[in-house]
Amino acid sequence: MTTRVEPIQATGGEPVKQHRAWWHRPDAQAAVLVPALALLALPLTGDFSAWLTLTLAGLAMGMMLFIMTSGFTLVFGLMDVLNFGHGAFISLGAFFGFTVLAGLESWRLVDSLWLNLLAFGLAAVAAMIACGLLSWAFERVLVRRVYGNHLMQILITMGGLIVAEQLIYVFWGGEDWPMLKPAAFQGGLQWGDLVFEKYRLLAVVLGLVLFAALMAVFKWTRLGLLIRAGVENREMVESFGYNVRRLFVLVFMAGSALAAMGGVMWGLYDEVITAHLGQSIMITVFIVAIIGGLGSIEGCFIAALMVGLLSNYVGFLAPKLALVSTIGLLVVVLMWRPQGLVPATQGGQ
Amino acid sequence: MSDQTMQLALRDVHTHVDGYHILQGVTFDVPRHQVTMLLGRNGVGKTSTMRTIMGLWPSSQGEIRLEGQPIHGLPTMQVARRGVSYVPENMGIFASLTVSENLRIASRSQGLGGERLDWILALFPALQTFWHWPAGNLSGGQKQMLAIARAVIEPCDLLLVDEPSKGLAPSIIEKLITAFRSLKDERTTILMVEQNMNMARQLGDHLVVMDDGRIVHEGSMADFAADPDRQSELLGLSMEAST
Amino acid sequence: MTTHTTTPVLETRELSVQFGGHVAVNRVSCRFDSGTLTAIVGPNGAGKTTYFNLISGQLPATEGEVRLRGRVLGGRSAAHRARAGLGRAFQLTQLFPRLSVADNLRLVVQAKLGLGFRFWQPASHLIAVDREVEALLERVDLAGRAEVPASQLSHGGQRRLEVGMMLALDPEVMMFDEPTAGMSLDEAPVVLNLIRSIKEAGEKTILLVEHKMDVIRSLADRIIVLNNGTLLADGEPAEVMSLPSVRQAYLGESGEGAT
Amino acid sequence: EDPIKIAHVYGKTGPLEAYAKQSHDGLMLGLEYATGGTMEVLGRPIEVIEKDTQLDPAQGRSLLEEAYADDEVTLAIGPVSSGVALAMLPVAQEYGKILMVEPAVADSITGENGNRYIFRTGRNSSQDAVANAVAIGKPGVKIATLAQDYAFGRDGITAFRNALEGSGAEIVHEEYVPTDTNDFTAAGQRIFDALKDEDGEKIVFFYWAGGGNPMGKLKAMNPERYDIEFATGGNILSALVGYKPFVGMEGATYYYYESPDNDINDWLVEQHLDRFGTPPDFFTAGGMSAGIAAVEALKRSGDTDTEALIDTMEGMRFDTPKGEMMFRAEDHQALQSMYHFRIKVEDGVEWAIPELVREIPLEEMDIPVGRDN
Amino acid sequence: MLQALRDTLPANRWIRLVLLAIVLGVIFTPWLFDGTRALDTAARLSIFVVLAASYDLLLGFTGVVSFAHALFFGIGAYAVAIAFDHFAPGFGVLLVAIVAGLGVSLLVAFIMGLVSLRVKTIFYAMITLAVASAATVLVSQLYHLTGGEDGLTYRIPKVLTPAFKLLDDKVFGVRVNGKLMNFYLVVFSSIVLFLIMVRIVASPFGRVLKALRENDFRAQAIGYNTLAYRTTATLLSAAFATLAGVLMALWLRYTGPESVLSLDIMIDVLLMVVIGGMGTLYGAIIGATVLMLAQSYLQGLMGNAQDVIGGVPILSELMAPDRWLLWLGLLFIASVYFFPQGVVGRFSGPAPKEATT
Ligand SMILES: Nc1ncnc2c1ncn2[C@@H]1O[C@H](COP(=O)(O)OP(=O)(O)OP(=O)(O)O)[C@@H](O)[C@H]1O
Ligand SMILES: Nc1ncnc2c1ncn2[C@@H]1O[C@H](COP(=O)(O)OP(=O)(O)OP(=O)(O)O)[C@@H](O)[C@H]1O
Ligand SMILES: [Mg+2]
Ligand SMILES: [Mg+2]
Repeated sequence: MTTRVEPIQATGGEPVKQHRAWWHRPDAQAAVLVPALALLALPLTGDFSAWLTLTLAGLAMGMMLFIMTSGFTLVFGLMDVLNFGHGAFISLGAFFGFTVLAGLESWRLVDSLWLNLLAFGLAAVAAMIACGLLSWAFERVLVRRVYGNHLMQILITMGGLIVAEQLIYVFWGGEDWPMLKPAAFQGGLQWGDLVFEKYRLLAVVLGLVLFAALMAVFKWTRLGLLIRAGVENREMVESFGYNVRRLFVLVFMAGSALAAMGGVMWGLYDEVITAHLGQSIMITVFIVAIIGGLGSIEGCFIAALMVGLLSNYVGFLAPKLALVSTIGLLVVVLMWRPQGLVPATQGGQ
Repeated sequence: MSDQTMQLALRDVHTHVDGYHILQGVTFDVPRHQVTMLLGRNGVGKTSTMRTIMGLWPSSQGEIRLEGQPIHGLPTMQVARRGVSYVPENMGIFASLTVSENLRIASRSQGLGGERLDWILALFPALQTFWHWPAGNLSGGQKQMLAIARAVIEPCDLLLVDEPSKGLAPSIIEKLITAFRSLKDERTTILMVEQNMNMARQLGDHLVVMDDGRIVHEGSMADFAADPDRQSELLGLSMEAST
Repeated sequence: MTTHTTTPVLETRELSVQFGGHVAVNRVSCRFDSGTLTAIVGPNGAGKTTYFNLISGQLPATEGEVRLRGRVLGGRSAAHRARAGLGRAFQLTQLFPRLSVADNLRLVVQAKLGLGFRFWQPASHLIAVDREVEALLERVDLAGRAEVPASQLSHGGQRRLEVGMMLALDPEVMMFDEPTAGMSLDEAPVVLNLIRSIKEAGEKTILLVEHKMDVIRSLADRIIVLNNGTLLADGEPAEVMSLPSVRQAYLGESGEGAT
Repeated sequence: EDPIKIAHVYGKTGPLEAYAKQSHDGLMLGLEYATGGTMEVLGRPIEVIEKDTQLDPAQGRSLLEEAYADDEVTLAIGPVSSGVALAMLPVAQEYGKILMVEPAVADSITGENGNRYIFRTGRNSSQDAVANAVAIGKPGVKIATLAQDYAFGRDGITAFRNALEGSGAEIVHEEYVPTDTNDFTAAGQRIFDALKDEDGEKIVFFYWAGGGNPMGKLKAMNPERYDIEFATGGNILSALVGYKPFVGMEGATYYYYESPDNDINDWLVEQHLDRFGTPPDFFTAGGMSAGIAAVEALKRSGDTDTEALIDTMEGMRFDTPKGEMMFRAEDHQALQSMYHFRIKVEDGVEWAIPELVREIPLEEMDIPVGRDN
Repeated sequence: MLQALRDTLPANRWIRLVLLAIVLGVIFTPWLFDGTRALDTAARLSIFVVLAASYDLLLGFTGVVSFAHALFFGIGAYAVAIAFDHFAPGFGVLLVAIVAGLGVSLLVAFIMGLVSLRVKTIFYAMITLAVASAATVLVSQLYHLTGGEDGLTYRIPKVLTPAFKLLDDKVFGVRVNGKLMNFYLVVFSSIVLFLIMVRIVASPFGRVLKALRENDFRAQAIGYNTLAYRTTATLLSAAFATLAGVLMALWLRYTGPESVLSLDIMIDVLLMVVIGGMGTLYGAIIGATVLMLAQSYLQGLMGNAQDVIGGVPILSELMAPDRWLLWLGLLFIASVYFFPQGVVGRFSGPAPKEATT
């Protein structure tokens, strides 16, 4: 019988480093894809000003998609709730915004950037508050019962979506309502052959602000941590003395408020709103959220920009393929990273 | 009178879960600044007692007093805010959060650091090694260490621990015993469920034995340890035989 | 007692796995013979469970190989290895929680007999399966709870079922990962006696991870010690346990530890 | 007396709810007008049975069967959606009863998929396309088209191209985009690239159904920098609000309540304002035409027998809010006037007004014959 | 067969009675109920039972959430539709169409099965949602073949149409014509397909599927090749859905995106399975019945209710027949509230097994 003995290594000591150079981080790698995509499209497009027009418009469209998707991603990433009702809050947001803007018609039409902005801002804020409050009820009555069960979440929020849409019919009627942009945001800015829709500028500013704000909240506060922990093991977080209930409600309300803001943005972009606006945009929202990694804000942002850019490039180069471009992107990304561009959690079992 | 010396007192506590009557009148005391051991066979309701105290399961009858104040019926977070810490049987690790995030959640202050953290890391050096790792990837024993570390990162008045030694290597168990001793020296009251009789004997001051959802014995650990007949009557085997 | 000239039942050669920068199992080479019970000990996080995972195919190795009766298993799946005769009882109980205790066992027996891809015959006609399951229930002392959903068993009952599922597979190599963790004084012996009887039958190759020294002393023919993923020592129980390095790494200063 | 039953089978609920309501209101007004308010014809009361297809062709089909077989209606009217209509066509043939299609537009309803029991008071896609071609097709005009990439869009543009032949106008670019497109930057860029170096009048013709608002989005790309103008067909009032930025835009529409000049339309506008507080809309006129056609056919044949009705209706001319219509004998499509308009904006009117430039009478439009019964 | 039924039928006597009543009700519809609508509802009910049960095979037995199940239904229906649109309708053509439809379905299912193994369940659910929506757009773009949004209307073999008279006299007041033949072709085919699924679920294979749903990891560790089982289950479920699509195409004599491919259909099926009870198979019968009756008759009932309520402003608006979808939405919510395990799951566990000891 042989007995081998080898020297002991201490178990303690320095933390084991995981490879952490920036180019190894999944979010950095994903972020590089955006300029890469744009550069790839340049020679294909040929014409520089056309390329620039498409690129700027695509980025701005991406920002708008981000605004609409962020709430969905937030709620899923933090609370693990798949909220199909998100579409309902997009619709409701658009309708609340529409109602407020209709009351502020004179401010909307007047030739003053500040009054225009004020009208828009009031409409957006009102819509966010209204949807936030409604979502409080939505959470209490529907979502609360189905934490932790995706299938039931899908069903019950889908029911909520249908009911909300029908209530829009009851209160606003089934017509297509025109929702025109404030005067200052109609038309485009022009430099030579390049044009850039003014309204998209607004989307860019809002999208960036929103992104920065969300990142700040999660990097600098413990909120995100607590909620993620609460999803995994709610009893345990309560055992540390936190009110998980309230945290969840707050996040849900925030997510719906973001949906409402997205709804107002989208309503004004399309200039027509209908009760099923939210439902029709939901597939795109889903795709962006999945590409981004279901739950990661950075991923969602990058994915939104890529979807915006890609659909413009493909629409220009090969319109026939525009239909499959986003789904193609989805497939390619998932083959590369089955968890999406920026996996929401890098651990788990 | 007893309120003066008793940190926690349970009186005829009943708990029902999913229609099962699990606790059927549990009555015992947890003396202040001592270690109380809750022993018993598998499935007699030890964990259920802990959960009921924490407010994770509502009691259907009876009363639970902490420092003389009733806490039955309070939500878990309220119980926690009164200075009760809990290490559950299944450890309750947040698998997708890193080790440091797991600890950060448990600590009240914004940052992590200070003497207490150093003390904990000295106790469980593995935690330092895997500081930035998702806790789900830790080994079974490492998870147990993290669960205990989390419960004691903030000083607490009453610590509830459910089977801390489960799955730990002997060397770590030894460290654990030291750790619980020093916690006791800091005047923390401890209520502990254990299957490791050696550890129970070394740590315990007070002893409670359960069977079938009821308390069948309460007394001092020293007396019990000296009475092998009583041990095999209550636990099915004498404590010596298990070493 | 181990003669290295014949082919061992199970062998690992330079088996390694890395997670990020961390080497969890580091070039472990070991041979296991039929009819022996090898205890694997080591501090928490030493890589015992990971070593099992590499052998049974739950994890792919970054380097090295696993051989079963001399055949390299390479990239074979866990399912394939189970069919080839590597059985496993997990440290964290893995059951089919909403199925009955008997169904849990039936599934394993059915797997062993290779009956899964039958679409047409009613499953309740598999008399042979039922008979085997009855015997198993007796062995793990769960006969009275056969129709209860597995999730409703107490912790001890679930651990016994976990072991029972491995027995049902009747594999050549049996790996137990802390089978008695969390079991009370009166329940643990049921499982330990079961392991002892298998060992005494002398047909199986048993690997056992345990922290309880008394258990190891009474059951093991041989101990291997893992520390930080490397093989620290390998030999007869008394000999290994007396090594100072092992005592320091594993048992703690007082040597005996608080077992 | 037994009532004469008419079924209105249409997509009452679902995304086209607004159209459905207009169509039904129009139908009821049409019946009322044609019977002089008595709601009786041939001495028997008219009973209208409503059935909701929920925009599901399968439902539509089974409801129509129910109407013919169980309710024993004399004829049926509807539906809104072309898909539902196409599914319903064979049922009419099977039961040997008339289905008057209103307002579904697919050409093939009175074309290859139709049968001799199918009549249509509504316009078909070709009529829309041809009318627009007549309105904007002048010599020297260079046109790019934007349409959805599916049957409706492609067929419409084909009809439009055919109708432009000989007018001197020329299509220089056809752009098709997926039905659910909502960012039109790429399409706009391609269209502008194709048009910008052309001489003469440059027009983008939009042939579009449903949401997406391509015109507003292309407008935001400043087409005026290349002197590009837009043209499109008409729409319902709430959609006309979106036409406000396009003052001066021309096109041809099926109906706008100020365009027709006849007594029936005056009655309709007056009654509608009176009862609903709003002027009649795009689909109201069609619904009314269907109601009038049904009553006229019954009156003139004096019988509820299907064959008699078909005989009467083939080639029948009847007055509607859109002036005189005629069921073409070959394919049972009602030929009708369309209206060439130019957009103007007026204070106090919520929507942009498609001011009448000229009525395009039915003789002027050469609508391809769909089938020969 | 009887043994399979005995092993799987819900234990609760009332549920069994209800199931029996539904089956008899469907079979004797021509005699029990008047009118074409009842016949149509019964035929579509049987088809949807097959579709929902095949979805349950996937969802309830393997735990895979897919929104693309209607795709297979659509492939079956379109295979028949395209065949009958291009060739003279006959049973030979039908057979070729069925084989072709199954081929395409199985290929698609196989590819999707491979994807499902690579990504997490919830990702898969949402990917299938995207795929399903792309499929409808694809159908509209390939309008030369599929008829686009408008769908295809076609003739079916003459023996299945009302024009074909089998007997000149009525049998107990019912006309025996091709339509009745078609009805029974649909109903009996559905029953046979359903019984085949019952057998599969009661087989050792069915048992493994349950194990996969419970603990995939464990199933692998005892030697089941989970990949092969999942894929087989996906393929089986796709095949049954395809056959249901074939029956739909035969019954409707029209195939279009709204009636066989739309997301609405998918959601209806999902709801049927959930209302009835996932993983019970028989739940499909109850769920499909509830939903089909609601779709066919709810509007009428609401109209009556509105007449009763009359002038109450908001309430009567909510009761308006046009708002029936609202009540359907509430049905979704109620089903999750009150029957999280479905009707069958709620009122009865699985049938008692033979005692083991
Ligand atoms: N969620 C539950 N639903 C129903 N019964 C339960 C549940 N959890 C536990 N039980 C039952 O309650 C009884 C007491 O369980 P408990 O976990 O408190 O025992 P314990 O003394 O902690 O046992 P162990 O030593 O095995 O941890 C057991 O019989 C168990 O089967
Ligand atoms: N999937 C994984 N990803 C990253 N690290 C892992 C993973 N699995 C295990 N580890 C690490 O590998 C090391 C060995 O773990 P293992 O579970 O094998 O320990 P063990 O010897 O079984 O310990 P214990 O006695 O506590 O169960 C641990 O440090 C653990 O953190
Ligand atoms: Mg316990
Ligand atoms: Mg381990």
